[in-house]
Amino acid sequence: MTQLREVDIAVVGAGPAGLAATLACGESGAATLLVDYMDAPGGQLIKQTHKFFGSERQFAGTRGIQIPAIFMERLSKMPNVALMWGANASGYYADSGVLTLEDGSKFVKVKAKRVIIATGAAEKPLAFENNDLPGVYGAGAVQTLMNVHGVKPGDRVLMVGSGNIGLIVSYQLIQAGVEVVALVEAAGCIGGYLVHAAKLRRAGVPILTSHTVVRALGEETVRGAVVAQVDQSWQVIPGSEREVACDVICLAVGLTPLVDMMWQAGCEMKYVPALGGHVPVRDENMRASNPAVYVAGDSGGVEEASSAMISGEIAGISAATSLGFEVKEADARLSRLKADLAAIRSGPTGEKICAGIKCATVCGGEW
Amino acid sequence: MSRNSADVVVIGGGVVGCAVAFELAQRGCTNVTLIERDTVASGSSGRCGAGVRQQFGTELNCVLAREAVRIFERMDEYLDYKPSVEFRQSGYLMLAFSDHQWEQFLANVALERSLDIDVKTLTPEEALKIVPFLNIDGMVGATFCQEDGHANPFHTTFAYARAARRLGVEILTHTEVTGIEVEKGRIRAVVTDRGRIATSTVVNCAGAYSGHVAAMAGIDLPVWGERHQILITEPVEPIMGPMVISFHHDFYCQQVPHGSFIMGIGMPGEPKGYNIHSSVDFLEGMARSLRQLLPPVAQLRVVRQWAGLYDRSPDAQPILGECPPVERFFNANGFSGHGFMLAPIVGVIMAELVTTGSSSIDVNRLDAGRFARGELVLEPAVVG
Amino acid sequence: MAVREKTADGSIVICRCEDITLSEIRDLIAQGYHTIDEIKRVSRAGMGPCQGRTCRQLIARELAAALGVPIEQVEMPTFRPPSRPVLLSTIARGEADE
Amino acid sequence: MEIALYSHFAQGREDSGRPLGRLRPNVVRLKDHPILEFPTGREVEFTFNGKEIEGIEGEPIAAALHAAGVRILRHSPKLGRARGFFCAIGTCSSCLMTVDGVPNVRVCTEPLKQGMVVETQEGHGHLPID
Repeated sequence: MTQLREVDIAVVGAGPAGLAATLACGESGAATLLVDYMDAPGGQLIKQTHKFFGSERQFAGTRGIQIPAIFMERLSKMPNVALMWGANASGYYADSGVLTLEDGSKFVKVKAKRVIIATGAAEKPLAFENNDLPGVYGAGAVQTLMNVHGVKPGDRVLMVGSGNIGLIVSYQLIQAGVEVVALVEAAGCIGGYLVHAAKLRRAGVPILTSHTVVRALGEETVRGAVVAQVDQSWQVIPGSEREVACDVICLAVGLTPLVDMMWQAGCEMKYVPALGGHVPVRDENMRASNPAVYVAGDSGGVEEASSAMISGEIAGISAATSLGFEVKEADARLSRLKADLAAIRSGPTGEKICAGIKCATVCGGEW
Repeated sequence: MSRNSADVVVIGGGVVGCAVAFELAQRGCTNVTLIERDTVASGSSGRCGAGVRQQFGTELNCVLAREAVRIFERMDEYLDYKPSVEFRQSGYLMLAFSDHQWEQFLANVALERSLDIDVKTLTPEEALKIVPFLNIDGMVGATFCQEDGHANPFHTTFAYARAARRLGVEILTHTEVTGIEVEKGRIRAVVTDRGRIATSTVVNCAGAYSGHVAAMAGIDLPVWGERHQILITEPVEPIMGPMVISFHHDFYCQQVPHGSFIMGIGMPGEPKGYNIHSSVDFLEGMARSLRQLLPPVAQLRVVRQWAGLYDRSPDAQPILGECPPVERFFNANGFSGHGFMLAPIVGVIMAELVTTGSSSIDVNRLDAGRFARGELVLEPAVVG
Repeated sequence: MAVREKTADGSIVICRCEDITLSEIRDLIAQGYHTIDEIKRVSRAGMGPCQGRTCRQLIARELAAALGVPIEQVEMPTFRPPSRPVLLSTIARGEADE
Repeated sequence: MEIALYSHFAQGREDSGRPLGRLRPNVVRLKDHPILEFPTGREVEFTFNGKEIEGIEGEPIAAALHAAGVRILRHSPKLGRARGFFCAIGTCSSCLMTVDGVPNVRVCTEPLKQGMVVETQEGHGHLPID
């Protein structure tokens, strides 16, 4: 039988939330293991070339891709923190508290007293004709291909969705010398920050609101697309169909939290549209209904990298203190972090998120 | 719930309950209400490996299994079901790894042949002709019956449910039985969380929960839940026909028509209970047994693992028939892992018993009273 | 009419792993399969290597529309281990070397 | 605001020099990027359906194929529909190919090695049982 490794806290996912959670756990002295299936830490950060804004504590002025190194510099000096890259968390068995990790050749079992799940989010699917044609990609896939592996996704891209991701990936495509033929947005207005949208307009990208993609054209690969105007309830207005020349249809119609580990852990789940889909119900300290499980970052509800780092730190502090580890002025730090989170969420798009978080939080804030 | 009374109330929407309801309606008893707590086939029927075999060690089990296969062979037409229940007779290959086991196999084969079930005995080398990548180290011999096979458990259960509905059976899903009213040994009604149904007859097909249901009628029925875990791999083009079973390793594995492999092992010391979570011990044990017995199949990826409940009885044999002291309280449970394969014939037998009081195949020895009388039925050919 | 190449047949694919289209899903809902689990069992949608990550959301939306209920009320199936397919030989090997 | 119409584009009128009626994928590797630097590992050769292709050691096989203009990675088992790169995080079944004889390999996360034999997978793929 494979021998069983024992840790106090296992953190699944080394994106902004997982890195922040691991740092907080590491500082408390808890034996902590951070795992990620990618070969390097950072998660969504390694695809974010733009500069962060917000308070200095949230790395304002730093580009996303530089942030992992800042965390790693401190984590690598903590003897009680172990890091495993290229290790996929394949299962969490609530009955035994065992987390299984695999990298294609080895299968590792870890018994953790607490698990912090920070597995992020992924593109929402979109149903349109021929939506499975090669050339239809999620925005994350386009970013991975382009920013991580340095391969141009195509020559002419139709971007679907005007949230921050749709806007930012469009700009990254232009930076890489790829033409963004058009950006369609089914809603009547642009979803993301207008500063990003302005950059696209200056680059000559037509942004069509109240439009969506209805059909991908091409026999076996994308050769074009049919876009059409839609009314407020997103029904296509007959006769408004138009064909667009493109070899990539990039879907950026929103992210949905990756929560299969929470389902496996038997956590109470709830569908909260404002947070992107099903999320674990949690208390104010990010603890899920399964007392051994904490949630952090986008997997608890899709927000931004800066909020992910804060919820990660909250989860890390809470998980460590729940095991009796000493965290210097834990209460003061927690209340300041919650205030920072409230500040980020107070922005224009924050209203819906605040309502969503409230809906996903157990009433009274404690289990 | 459109009716508040029924001639018969069937409790449990698995393959057994749906088969019983259909066969009752076939015999003109159409005022039947079937109650299912969740959805049809959401219990063990939708979680089992769905093998269908005739290779058993007692006469009664062989006869029941043989008659069930006869029905499976024409089920799509019998139940007028499209697309198909996907019954495929690709055989069962039963492996013996000790002389003692081999002697038992030979006795079984003699019994099976006497009941005209066509079973062959094979040397390990002959077994290799059927499954070329089988590891025959330590194998003494094998038995093979081509007529045994596999069906799609979901389609089979849905086929019976849809056919029963067509004949007038009312199927209430998302409805839980909360009580059974009994007065002076006679059933008055079945009470559910969505209303009361007056009836004089209940057929208890609640699988692992049959003991709970019987208790509602004041009956002490020794049936309990026992977790059995299972996994499925990614699909590949067909390379293995039969179900491969080794009692010695408590192991079974089959490539189903979809191309994926379904497999399971018994877990020693599994406690009584209703826990159907998966465990990593099962995953490891399964992977090791598979690597030993069918090495190339270990090059496949597991896509999903889950668990279901055997409805265990003390002698791992079915409990069929009326259950004194309560009149017209019929049991069809306790199958201990063979409910799916026997369901077609159990449906017929229970419908006969309910409508006529006797059945074409005598199942008196499988009554619930046998435990009190100490007349347990011992069946050697069972996976752990 | 501008000459244009042949294009794929316009199917809307809901489950990429098991090749289930939107019209098949709608037929099943019309036949009375009103939960994701039932649709999964009868059509295999959601049983593929991705465990329904894509199709469960699209099916939930279709069910909500067909039954006239908000998506919150559509009962979601659970996720089972493993989160991604794993080689059985890897599991059998555990931490040992080759 | 003029969007290049599909038919207009496909006729090759849009870009001079493009053969009429065919969109030839001239996807190239990004060399210079204002912010990012890209992996510069060892160049390796591998075959795709028998054709010799170059890629960078350790990058996902899908990235190397994409850079070489390959879009179709498999055809789906039931409907035979073309499938290619999609989720990039190794959870979907869109990029399953046969690599060195082993079927159902996720090439979007499988690192490329020298001399790999990569084949489009038709349907379920064949498990080697010798």
